[in-house]
Amino acid sequence: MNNGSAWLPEQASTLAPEIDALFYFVKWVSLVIFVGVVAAMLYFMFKYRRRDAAERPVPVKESKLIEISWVVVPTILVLIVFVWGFQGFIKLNVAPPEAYQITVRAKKWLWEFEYPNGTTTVGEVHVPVGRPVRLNMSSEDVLHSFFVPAFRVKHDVLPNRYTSVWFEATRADTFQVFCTEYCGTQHSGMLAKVIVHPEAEFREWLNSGGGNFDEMPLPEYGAILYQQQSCNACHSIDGSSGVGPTFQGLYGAERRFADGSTAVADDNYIRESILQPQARIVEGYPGVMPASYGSLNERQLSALIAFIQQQQ
Amino acid sequence: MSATAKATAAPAAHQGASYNYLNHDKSVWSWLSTVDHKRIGVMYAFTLAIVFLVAGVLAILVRTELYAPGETIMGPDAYNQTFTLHGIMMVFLFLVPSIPAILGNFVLPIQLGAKDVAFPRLNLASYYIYLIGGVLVVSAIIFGQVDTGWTFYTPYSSDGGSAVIFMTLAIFIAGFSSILTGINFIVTIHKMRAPGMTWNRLPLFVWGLYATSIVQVLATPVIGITMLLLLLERVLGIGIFDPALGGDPILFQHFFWFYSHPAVYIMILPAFGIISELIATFSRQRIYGYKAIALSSVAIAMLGFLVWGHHMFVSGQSAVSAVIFSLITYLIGIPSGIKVFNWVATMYKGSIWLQTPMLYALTFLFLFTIGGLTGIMVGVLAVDVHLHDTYYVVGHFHYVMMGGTVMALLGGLHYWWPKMTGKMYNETAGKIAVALIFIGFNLTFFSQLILGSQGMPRRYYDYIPAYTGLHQVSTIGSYILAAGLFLVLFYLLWSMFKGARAPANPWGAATLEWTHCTSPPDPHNFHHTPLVTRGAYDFHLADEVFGAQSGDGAGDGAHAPARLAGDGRVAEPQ
Amino acid sequence: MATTTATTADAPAHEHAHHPPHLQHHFVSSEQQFDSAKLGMWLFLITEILLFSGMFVAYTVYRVWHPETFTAASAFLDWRLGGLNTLVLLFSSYTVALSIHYAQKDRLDRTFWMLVITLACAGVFMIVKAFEYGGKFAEGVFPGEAFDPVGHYAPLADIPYARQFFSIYFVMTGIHGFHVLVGMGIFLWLLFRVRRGDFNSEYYTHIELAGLYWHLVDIIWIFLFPLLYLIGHGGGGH
Amino acid sequence: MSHGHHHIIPFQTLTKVFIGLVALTILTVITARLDFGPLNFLHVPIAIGIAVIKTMMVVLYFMGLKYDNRVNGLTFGIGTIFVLVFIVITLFDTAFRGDLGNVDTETIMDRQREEQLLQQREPDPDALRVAPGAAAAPDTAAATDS
Ligand code: HEA
Ligand code: HEA
Ligand code: HEC
Ligand code: CUA
Ligand SMILES: [Cu+2]
Repeated sequence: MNNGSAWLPEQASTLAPEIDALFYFVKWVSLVIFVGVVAAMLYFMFKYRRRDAAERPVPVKESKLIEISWVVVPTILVLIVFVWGFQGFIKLNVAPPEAYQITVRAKKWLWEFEYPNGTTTVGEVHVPVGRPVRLNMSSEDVLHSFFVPAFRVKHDVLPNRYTSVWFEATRADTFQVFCTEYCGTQHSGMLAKVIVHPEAEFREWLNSGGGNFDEMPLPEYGAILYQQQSCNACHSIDGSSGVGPTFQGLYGAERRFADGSTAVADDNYIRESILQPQARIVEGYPGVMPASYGSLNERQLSALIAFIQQQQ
Repeated sequence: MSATAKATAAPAAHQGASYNYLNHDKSVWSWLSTVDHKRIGVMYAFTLAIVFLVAGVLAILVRTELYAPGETIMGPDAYNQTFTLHGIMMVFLFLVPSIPAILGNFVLPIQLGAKDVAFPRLNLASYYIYLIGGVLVVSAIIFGQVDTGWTFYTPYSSDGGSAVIFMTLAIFIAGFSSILTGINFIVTIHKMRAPGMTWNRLPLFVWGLYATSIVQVLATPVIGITMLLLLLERVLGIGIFDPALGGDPILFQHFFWFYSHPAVYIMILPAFGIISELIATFSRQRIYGYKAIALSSVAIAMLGFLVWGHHMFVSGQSAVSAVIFSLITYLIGIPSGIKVFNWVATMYKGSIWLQTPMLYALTFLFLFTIGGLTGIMVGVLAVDVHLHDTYYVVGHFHYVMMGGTVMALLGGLHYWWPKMTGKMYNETAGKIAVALIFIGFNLTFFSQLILGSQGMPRRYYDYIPAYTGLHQVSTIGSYILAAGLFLVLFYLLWSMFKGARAPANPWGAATLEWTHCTSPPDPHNFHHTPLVTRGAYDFHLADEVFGAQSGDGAGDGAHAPARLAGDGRVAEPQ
Repeated sequence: MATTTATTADAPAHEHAHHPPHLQHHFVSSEQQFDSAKLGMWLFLITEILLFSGMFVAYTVYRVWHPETFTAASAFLDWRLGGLNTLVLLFSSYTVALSIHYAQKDRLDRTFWMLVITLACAGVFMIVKAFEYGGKFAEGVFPGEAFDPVGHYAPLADIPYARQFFSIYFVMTGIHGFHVLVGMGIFLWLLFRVRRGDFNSEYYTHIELAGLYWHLVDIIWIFLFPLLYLIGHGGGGH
Repeated sequence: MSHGHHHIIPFQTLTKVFIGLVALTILTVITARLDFGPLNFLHVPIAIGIAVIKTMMVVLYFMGLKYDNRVNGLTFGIGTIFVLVFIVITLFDTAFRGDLGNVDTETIMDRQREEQLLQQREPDPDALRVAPGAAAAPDTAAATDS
């Protein structure tokens, strides 16, 4: 974790320093209280250790002053922390009105991002640096939660209701996105990246409809799509079995389906598997592959097929 | 008949209790059908030890899987079921019943000077109801998989595997057991106190159980109805919680936490009670701020109902409620602080005896303070946005639950072990185990606090390589912790067969179960209903503890125990 | 062990001269035993109240969100049947209170008959409920996904969230009805025990406790009736 | 063993209470069916008010709390308070949901239903823009179109 501290990860949003300051304030106050308690405990433990089995100490008179002080001092401390935390919370939740808007759809187990011009990406979101960005999120199945540690933002993503987070990235770099609401088998694989671009680069990226892959050889483009479209959340390329069957050795192999029929995995079969995953369900696997890949264009499909063909 | 019973019992008491609740009837049936609160406590102790063992082994599996990124020993589905089962068993089947059911049942009536709890048959019923709940949990595992996490959030739980039905039923039923215990204790405390046992003289363990019982009675029905509604949501699709039918998943979270936050106080309040007993007894000092400690338990119990939404700061609930919940969350820190400070102050000018139970009490102080202060950290609105559902929260709650409640339970178990079994455990082994547990625990869970603030999300089967180092520390710590706990299990079992015979009052404690009872106690606890003339921790008035033949215990035969210590272990108060 | 009381409860035998047969060994006096039982019952009652509270929360939340739905859907409940059931339950509460009154006066014969009336009222309540449920099921008004109203109830299909209203209605009245059934079981058992002569003015704890339970069931209904049946008829709309 | 202090509630009292309860039931029905015009919002408070009075009558007389141990009354009181706590604090969320604008007040289903209705009634697409609730999160409305 570059430039993070022992406790907190790197700071890369405008709000991160403020939240970190509060974190460290609470941490230090806690540390002082904790050390005080433990030091007193250890000191008494040593000083008043039992030397003789017949010891019968005289009761200590209770001091009102001390008792009041250990009520009042913590109360003041928590009130400070409360007000401070409250202000930060409001800032975290109220997006500036001019924020750049991106639509986010979460589903088991991938993130899909849609930009105002209709470009969509899966598994990575591109944003401009130095400009507030607001993500309007909803889920297609269960609860998920969008979390970027470097930005210190997090919000649950609900089915049947829009929620949003906003942030303003301070530096062009790539940051990790986690899903932090438990959502089933591949909860821990429901990752994405925030790719922060300088403003001009971002505009260029956006205008090219999400990067220029036209020149790229098909298998290479397929490898990118494999990551980007989150196929990797369910399909491995090393032979290990995940939610879905591995791609290794898939091409050309004979497949058995839940209904007992079989087929050879050729181009057409793979095409169908991507576009209509429910058409034939591979034996031993649940039919949970999302049906949403219908929006892939021909070139993308060919790229994926070429990529799968390579995995022998 | 009654005359013979009396005749054999009374002299036996003088010879170190050969006639007692354990051996007055040894048939298996006499155990299974017993309504004696002491025996029920012992049955709970065995059952819960098994549950803890199983749930703890599941935790070790979780830790082993997390030793390295990717698949280590199991696949993602197996992992998700493992941590779910670990959470459910630990919370609903182990920690919620633990202290009240084991030590509360055993000690509470004796500390009050009563012969039994108010409703002994209900007490036994609650044990069997608990067993039914446990059986249902096991059937949930056999008939399918439950991988919802212990929180059962909808809609994941309302359209997942069908075994969720068993699990919700299990929790519904285990809830009844908890309610019955709570009702029983409240009535016992109100109505069954011995003459002279005023509210101001109650041992603080009793106060802790009293506050706990209030929470049990008020909160548990809500988990019942929540589980029932979830069940109906699953079976019929009533559309209250399921967004696909127009329901509101956040409403489910309100329902769940309305119980489950107070439930964390069901877990910790009795632990507070035990710590008060231990610190006072082993400091031989009147507890500092008795009233403050007693009433702060009740305050925490009440305030605990007003903060449930602090688990939902990023769930989409309104900001108005987030603010209210956050504010009240901090307020709970204050009565908790009062307790911590009073405990430390009790040690001041005391006579501190570092036996194993006291070491657990000090460990508790250390770990609970960390756990509580990290609780304050996650209660800070803005900071919790970052920390929510990360390992920071996992660290927090293990510090309070394992470092708090389980440490107190272990302390209490060691403290009352001589009373329950009539045997002394091995002190040296005890101290070694405390050290292992203390070191192992901090390695396991402090590293999780750092992991979490670095951003590591919880309920993750796999993680990015940057987190590997700290996960390995945590896993190794958990092995040390497990070694410590297995050592405890081993020497406690050993002591039951080979341990030295316990005197009636090995610690020189001043509450009734020590001063007026043999070890182990008579089936009816006391030969005469005791007359209480001083507070529970008034060592300066407790002549019977120090051997003087005076006070209300005179002629009871069960008192003046210290001088009976034949094994030289407790050459205590002379 | 309670059953071996006689053999081992030596101490209390010395401490108390008077030891009525119903007194359990761990209590000092009948007084203590009665008070304990009653406090225990009150505690149980508040657990019942909190059990229902969950449903009242669901009710309130959905009502605040969709007030029009609630008014419109409630109009499909028959307030006359609800009203009738209210009166029946109130009367049964009254008779159960009287049964205790007579028990305290050692008029156990009257106690018996009062309990019979109570039991009968509970039966009437359940029969009325069965008619209500039956009418709804016949026309597709089910709790949950099966909700598919036809016939008289057809207009409900166009009211969004009508399903939620009826889910809440069925769950609330269903659990309430379950409590009535349990109450009937308890009264049957009490009738048997009264006949057997178990009770007298010194000892009628079980009747007292059953009464408390029954009144609570009544109280819940006192709230359910206006909240479910009467909200659709205001404003002269119907 | 005297039960002397077990208060026997007189027959008359019980009967009066019962008659009162019946009267109040009738009153509830009547008030619920009356049209108060602009004061119609009073229906709920009145209905609940009457129900509370009825409850008090049952609790105090039928259940004898008036003559009973204070602890039992306290128990009942605390129980009721926590029911209120549950309802009121939950309402603090549900009634104010979305108060910072980052959570939509309306569900997606409702939003779609509303749009459908508007479209049926008024073909003019401009009307969509003034739809209530759309103002709260204008962007999301656009999102559903895509
Ligand atoms: C025994 C169980 C137990 C106990 C006692 C506590 C005690 C507290 N808990 Fe914890 N908590 C849990 C069990 C427990 N918790 C569990 C299981 C979860 C996670 C559930 C899940 O999601 O799976 C959780 C989660 C949790 C969250 C949600 C985090 C999140 O998911 O984002 C929060 C937030 O506010 C919180 C706060 C607190 C607070 C403020 C206390 C306070 O009661 C602590 C009070 C104590 C002290 C503060 C220390 C002593 C005081 C002093 C030494 C005085 C000085 C103090 C001050 C100046 C304040 N807890
Ligand atoms: C009582 C509460 C309790 C206790 C004691 C523990 C104990 C432990 N827990 Fe657990 N834990 C939870 C409650 C608890 N946990 C909950 C509620 C969750 C959340 C689940 C969810 O997300 O849904 C959780 C989640 C959780 C996770 C996170 C999983 C994830 O998010 O992916 C991890 C990971 O490290 C973990 C580890 C451990 C470890 C190593 C222990 C160790 O301390 C265990 C050590 C114990 C043993 C090794 C057993 C030895 C016992 C004996 C030998 C019997 C002896 C008997 C007597 C002495 C009487 N726990
Ligand atoms: C949510 C998990 C998930 C994601 C994401 C996913 N799949 Fe699948 N996929 C499955 C499952 C489960 C199966 C097996 C069941 C079936 O046949 O539908 C499957 C089957 C397949 C098959 C047939 C494999 C065989 O063994 O015959 C192909 C080809 C495939 N997926 C391609 C893809 C591609 C390409 C992507 C990304 C663009 C992708 N999948 C994304 C879960 C997923
Ligand atoms: Cu999506 Cu976790
Ligand atoms: Cu909490």
